[in-house]
Amino acid sequence: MSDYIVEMKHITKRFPGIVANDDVSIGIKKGEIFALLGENGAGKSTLMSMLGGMYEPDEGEIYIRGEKVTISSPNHAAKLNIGMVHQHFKLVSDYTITENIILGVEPIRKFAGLFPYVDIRNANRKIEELSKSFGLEVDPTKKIADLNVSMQQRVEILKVLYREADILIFDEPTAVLTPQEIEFLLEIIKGLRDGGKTIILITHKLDEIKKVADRCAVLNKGKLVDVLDVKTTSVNRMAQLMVGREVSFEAEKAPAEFKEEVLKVEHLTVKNEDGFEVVKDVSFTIRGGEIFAIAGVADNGQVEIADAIAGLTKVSGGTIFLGGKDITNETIRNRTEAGISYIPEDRHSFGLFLDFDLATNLALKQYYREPYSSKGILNKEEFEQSGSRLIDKYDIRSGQGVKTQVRSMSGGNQQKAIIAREIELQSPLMIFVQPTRGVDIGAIENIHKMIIEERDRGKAILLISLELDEIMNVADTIGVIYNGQLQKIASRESLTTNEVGEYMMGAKHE
Amino acid sequence: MDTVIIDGLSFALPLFIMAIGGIYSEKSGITNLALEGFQGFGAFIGALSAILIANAFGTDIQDLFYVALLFAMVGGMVFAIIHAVLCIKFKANQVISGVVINILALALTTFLTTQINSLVFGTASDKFQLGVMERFTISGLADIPVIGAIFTNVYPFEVIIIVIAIFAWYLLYKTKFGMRLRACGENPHSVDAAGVDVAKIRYTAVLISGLLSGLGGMCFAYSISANFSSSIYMGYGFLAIAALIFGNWKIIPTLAACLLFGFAKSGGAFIAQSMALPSSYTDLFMILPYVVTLLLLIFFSKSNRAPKALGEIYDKGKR
Amino acid sequence: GNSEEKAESGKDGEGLKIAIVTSLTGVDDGNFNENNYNGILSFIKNHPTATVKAIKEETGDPAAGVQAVADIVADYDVIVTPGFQFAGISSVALENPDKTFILIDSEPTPVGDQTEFDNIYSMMFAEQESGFFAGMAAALETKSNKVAVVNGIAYPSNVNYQFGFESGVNYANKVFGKDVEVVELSGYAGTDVTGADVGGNYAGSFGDEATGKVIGNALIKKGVDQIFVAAGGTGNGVFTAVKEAKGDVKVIGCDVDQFDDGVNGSENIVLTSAAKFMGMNVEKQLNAIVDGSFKSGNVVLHADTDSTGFIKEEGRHQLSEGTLNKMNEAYELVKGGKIVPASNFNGHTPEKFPGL
Amino acid sequence: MSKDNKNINLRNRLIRLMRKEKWQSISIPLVAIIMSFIAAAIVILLIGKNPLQAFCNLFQGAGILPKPSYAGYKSMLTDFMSLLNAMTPLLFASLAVAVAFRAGLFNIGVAGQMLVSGFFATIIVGYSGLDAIIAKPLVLLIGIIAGGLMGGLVGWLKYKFNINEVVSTIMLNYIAQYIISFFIQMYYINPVSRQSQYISEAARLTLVNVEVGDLKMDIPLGFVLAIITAILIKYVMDKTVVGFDIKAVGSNRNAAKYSGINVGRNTVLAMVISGSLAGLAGVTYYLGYYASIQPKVLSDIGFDSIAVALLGNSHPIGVIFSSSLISIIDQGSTYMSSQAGIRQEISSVIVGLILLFSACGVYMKYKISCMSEKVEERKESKS
Ligand SMILES: Nc1ncnc2c1ncn2[C@@H]1O[C@H](COP(=O)(O)OP(=O)(O)OP(=O)(O)O)[C@@H](O)[C@H]1O
Ligand SMILES: Nc1ncnc2c1ncn2[C@@H]1O[C@H](COP(=O)(O)OP(=O)(O)OP(=O)(O)O)[C@@H](O)[C@H]1O
Ligand SMILES: [Mg+2]
Ligand SMILES: [Mg+2]
Repeated sequence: MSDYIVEMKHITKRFPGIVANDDVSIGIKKGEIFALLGENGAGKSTLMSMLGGMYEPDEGEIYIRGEKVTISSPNHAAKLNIGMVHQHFKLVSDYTITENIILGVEPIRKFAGLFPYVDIRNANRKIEELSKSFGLEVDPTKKIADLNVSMQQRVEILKVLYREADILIFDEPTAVLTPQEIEFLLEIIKGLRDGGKTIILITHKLDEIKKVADRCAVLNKGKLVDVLDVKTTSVNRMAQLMVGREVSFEAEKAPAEFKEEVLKVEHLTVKNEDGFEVVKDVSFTIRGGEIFAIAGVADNGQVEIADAIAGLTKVSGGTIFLGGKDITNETIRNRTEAGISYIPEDRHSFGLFLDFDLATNLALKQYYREPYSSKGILNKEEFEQSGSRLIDKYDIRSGQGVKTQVRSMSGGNQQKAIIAREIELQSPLMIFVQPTRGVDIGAIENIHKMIIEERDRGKAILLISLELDEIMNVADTIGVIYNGQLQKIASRESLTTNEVGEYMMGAKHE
Repeated sequence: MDTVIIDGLSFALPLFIMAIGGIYSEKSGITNLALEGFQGFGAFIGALSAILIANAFGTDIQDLFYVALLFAMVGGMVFAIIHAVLCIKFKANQVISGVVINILALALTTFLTTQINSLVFGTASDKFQLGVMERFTISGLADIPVIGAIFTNVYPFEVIIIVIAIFAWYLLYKTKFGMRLRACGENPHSVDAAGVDVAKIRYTAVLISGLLSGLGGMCFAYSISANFSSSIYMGYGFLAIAALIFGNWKIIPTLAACLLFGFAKSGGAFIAQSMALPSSYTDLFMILPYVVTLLLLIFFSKSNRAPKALGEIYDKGKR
Repeated sequence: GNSEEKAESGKDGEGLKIAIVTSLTGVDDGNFNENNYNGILSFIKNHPTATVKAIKEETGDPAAGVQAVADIVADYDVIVTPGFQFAGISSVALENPDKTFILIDSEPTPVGDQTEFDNIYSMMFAEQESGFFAGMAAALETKSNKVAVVNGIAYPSNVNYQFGFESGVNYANKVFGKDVEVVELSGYAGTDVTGADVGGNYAGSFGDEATGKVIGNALIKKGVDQIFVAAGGTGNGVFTAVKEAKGDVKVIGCDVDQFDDGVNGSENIVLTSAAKFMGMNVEKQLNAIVDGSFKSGNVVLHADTDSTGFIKEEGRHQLSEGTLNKMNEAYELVKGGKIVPASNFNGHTPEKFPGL
Repeated sequence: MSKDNKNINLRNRLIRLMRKEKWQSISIPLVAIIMSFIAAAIVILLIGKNPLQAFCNLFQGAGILPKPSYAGYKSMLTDFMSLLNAMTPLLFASLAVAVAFRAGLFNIGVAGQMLVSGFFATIIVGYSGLDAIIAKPLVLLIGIIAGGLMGGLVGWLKYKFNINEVVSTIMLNYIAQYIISFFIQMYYINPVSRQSQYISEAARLTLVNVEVGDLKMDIPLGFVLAIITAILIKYVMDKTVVGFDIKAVGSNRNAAKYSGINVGRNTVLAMVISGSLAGLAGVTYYLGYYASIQPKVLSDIGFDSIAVALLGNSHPIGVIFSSSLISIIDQGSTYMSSQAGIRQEISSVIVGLILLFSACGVYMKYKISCMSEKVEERKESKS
């Protein structure tokens, strides 16, 4: 009937209190890369989850290869040859790659013609072949726990390919990857398309869309805004459609004015639980008014450096000075008091109490002292007043004001709440780890602005990010980490993106 | 010395099979403190069925112990439905559900035992009297020094338990069901994404734990007193849980833990007897298994790892 | 004193309201409590307007037992309380002079220096006499010449059984030329209420089946083939051990006829039972209340009122003809006071008692 | 037709009433209780007895309703005092469980902690002959300290060695039970009762057989303390930094650590508090409700309290109500059985059912929100 392999017509999906998708109609052609774009909470994941069989639409129809279908389960989706690579990996870290891939479609053999068992050996071989044929080489007997993020993503892709999907949905696949890995992934995606597969790509990164996508749908607050032909649309236009206003990609920033030294890290060494050195003899200093960024591929020790400075991880060697004072063995709270703000990487399990209300979360670093409490007694009124003030000041959006349970807030707003709380501490040192992860471009712009504002107030800022663009955009000084060692420290101006990339891969060092 | 092994085994094995039940449930992500209740209710149904059948068909109750074992498994499984529904469908707190089920099992079975005795059999009794299970000795093997005791005075149920345990091991580690089950306890989202119904697997797992606990309960009923009464609730369910945590949720180490309990228990009684101490001293030897467990845990707990999603309420929508 | 009033409230048993308060095993324990309960039921059969309610106290704590009685006393005319746990009802009895109490197996706790109460009939039994017959039976029937007694806790009544049993064995050894040994496991010696060591095999509890089984197995291993089981619920464990042993081992039941508990496939392990006939005496007292002849007091009942003895009904025992005859002869001697077996506190010992 | 409408209306109103989050902590347990009484009523009907009479007797026996007749020196008041006497340890124990719950810990060891503190208080004060004025406070103090140490040990094992508190408490329960049994049998046995020797009246936390007018009653001194404690716990949990820290650790250990809260110390602290409360339960049980200790027996209260804490939503004030309810059913059961001729065990069945239904509370909450959603929608589509 039509040349669309996937057609979604008048799809509406509601969740308690929100219409996640509001009468959305899109069609996707066989063999194209179709991108979905939209702010946090625009309804992209929800829309695709209905193709993947995680949800069913409240209203509307879905046609696959021209036939009307009701996709009731992921299994059903797989039968329709639809596969979804989720934003949050769905892997069993205790299992091997093979076990993860075959889960749900296990090849069975019979022992003595009677006792069926899962034929792992055969599966291993098959997966090895499969991974080679798509250029996604993996060792199928390795455990997930021993893999880095990008390898884990390969496993997710292999999972889908193993099930012989020809409609592949990628939900924010690049959010956790390094530039090189992103490059590689985009090549693979293109390869898949050229091999005849249909790809749907959800991402916040417009340049990626520009690079690979054929067409692009823009969602805003659950509604379809437009479907664009990527080749003929500018990045700025896309951004504008998505956010509803002009967005600037370059952070505006006055030249830095360095003040006195705030943080001094000397010969820092950190071991992980298994006693393995993940940070090796790292030394650097940060001055007031300086944004010091650590660039590096994920899992190269940068998060451990931040944790060590903030006190969440034990240091096995070296010294940390804050404002000239040795804080190497101080408690976390004493460090906060001494002047450290910390925006952690994992906002759900570290940065926030999802089951507590917003007011409480905003007071998390100060509740134990005046004016939030006196003599050990909490002052709930102060919680609410300060909370309301911060909500206004930082434009944190939540359903029920300070009383909102943080779990129900959108990721972007959760992040804003953390940043607000940490900025309010007015600490001389601020540590930002992945501050813009999974946040839409409108919000990214805001967060960058805030970081630079703090710098201009004379704060020392440690920024850790996997996004090279972000680092090149915001940093004054860049340290590149590889395998737990700082390969290079230099001013932003003296480095090119390419150079940093090479240091990051360990291809170049001093 | 022989008694230590004989009694130790006949205690350790029912405990072991209950612990395996616990492993199934917990490996699938459902905390299971309800083993005690399952074993009690299972034994109740087993004993009741044996009595009813003996009554209806005039069969000698002595010949019905396999029937009793079978129905005990069914009974344990039926009672496990409550835990499964509470934890999986009603999303109740799993620890609480377990405790509640234990309380309910004790109350229900004592109430029903007397009620059924007076209403159905017209006798006033708070227990169901069963026949004893005949023990056997494998003549050749029993003569081997020390190890021979393993083959001496064996309850048939011990053999049944070993066979089932081997099958349970195979099912959990070698089949696709087992693979999915263990994945449910680690990351249910991955199982769900793979198109497998998490709830169904967990239901099955909890029912299996009920089934095995019922079996264990019936074995205890036979080996201790050959009847069913509320004295079956002696905290063995909790002991089984301790054993499986101690065994790091793995079948073989859990067997070791159960044997430790069993031998320490029979050994304690044996030492007290052979040292000719007053019976009060037996109490001091009775703490042996528990103290040893605590001490061993101090050394091993650091590496102990519960299934990652254990006790978490699985909600598709929640990420 | 005021027994007449009581007869009035009972009006010839017309609507006499009886309550029986028991320990946690309840009136359907198939044993001690049930025997008493049956006495009440048999009374009610003859006085159909009388009613009985059975109540149990779950903890076994003496104070809680008294509390349970106090909770319900208002609604009944007669309270029957089997077991030492209820010795403390004397205070309740004093507060409720219009109620009658029948206390079994214990004297009421003294209040001040008052030991007897106008409205309490407390009955105790000469368990040593019943135990004596058990000892005789065991000694006469043993083939291995090794016998034993298993007890629960060394309360006087339990020690009485034990001493009576040992007396009976010694009697058989002496009179009938047997050479039978009473086996004791060293770890299970009992301590009586005065703190004295009385030996024997005491499990330390009346409700510990597992320990009962351990003791049973240990005795069987030592070659014992006749076991007198005076251990309440703990005894179930001994029974199980004997049933599993599948040998020639027999047990002797206690308190009531335990023949039905001895069924083991097509066989029965119960040789006979050493009984004290409580139900009969409870019924006797209830009748006395109804016909106005009730007399309070603390009474010890002996064979002379047929209150102690052993089970000899056809089909309820497995004693040989000869043994039965010898025991019947001895029964007359006990009844006539010619034989006085040792008890916990009667000053005799199993080695030396009148009639030996 | 209109009747149908009315029904729907009523339902809607009910749903709307139940939807209010604030009331849910009360309305949901209430529904659970009502449902379980209905279920119990069906059981009682099935065995051919009158459920209304049975429930009435339950309350009469517990001293909440008057009985038709009373024994000498007894009245509804004395029954009520007995109720409070029995309830006191249960209330303390449930508070102990609730506090641990808040810190994300399951204190299954309440029974063992009770026993240990009861034992020490018994041998140190109970047999000492000290004056009441010193003895009674000392008993409480020993209860708090012994229970607190025992609870603290569990917290420490968890924090220091990662030992699951469920296992360590079960192990410690057994160990306490047997060791204390040994000492009682060896040194403190009363050969007649086969329990520990009765403690002196001066050390006892319940004044027994106090003559008031023409009544003799038991006055549980611990009860007032238990109520004050509950209120105090509520205050500490809701209004203080200490309470905040404990709740934070219970809610998310990582985030707590990140916010600068000492997770280890607060784990131990929560268990110390929980253990102290269990200790208070122990002394009000063994030196209040009873005056001696049965060897080799752990109190049922240890496990019941877990369920009672749940029924009370782990909220100190909720726990007051839930422990009253369970105590009423427990206390009234003897009288119910004596009056209505229903086996006492039915009361345990009722308790079990109440707990079962209240364990479904989360589901009810969810169902209600779904239904109210629908009601809302229908309203919208109408207008
Ligand atoms: N399971 C759920 N229950 C309730 N609300 C939900 C659920 N899933 C999504 N929502 C809501 O639906 C809306 C759309 O969410 P969705 O995940 O589709 O957004 P998104 O466009 O993928 O956002 P992001 O860019 O952050 O990934 C959000 O407002 C979210 O709060
Ligand atoms: N059960 C839920 N109820 C309400 N809102 C939800 C629920 N689950 C998710 N959400 C919201 O849906 C939105 C989309 O979630 P999603 O996980 O895709 O993005 P996110 O929160 O930005 O995560 P990340 O930072 O990892 O990308 C978020 O705003 C999240 O808070
Ligand atoms: Mg999304
Ligand atoms: Mg996102």
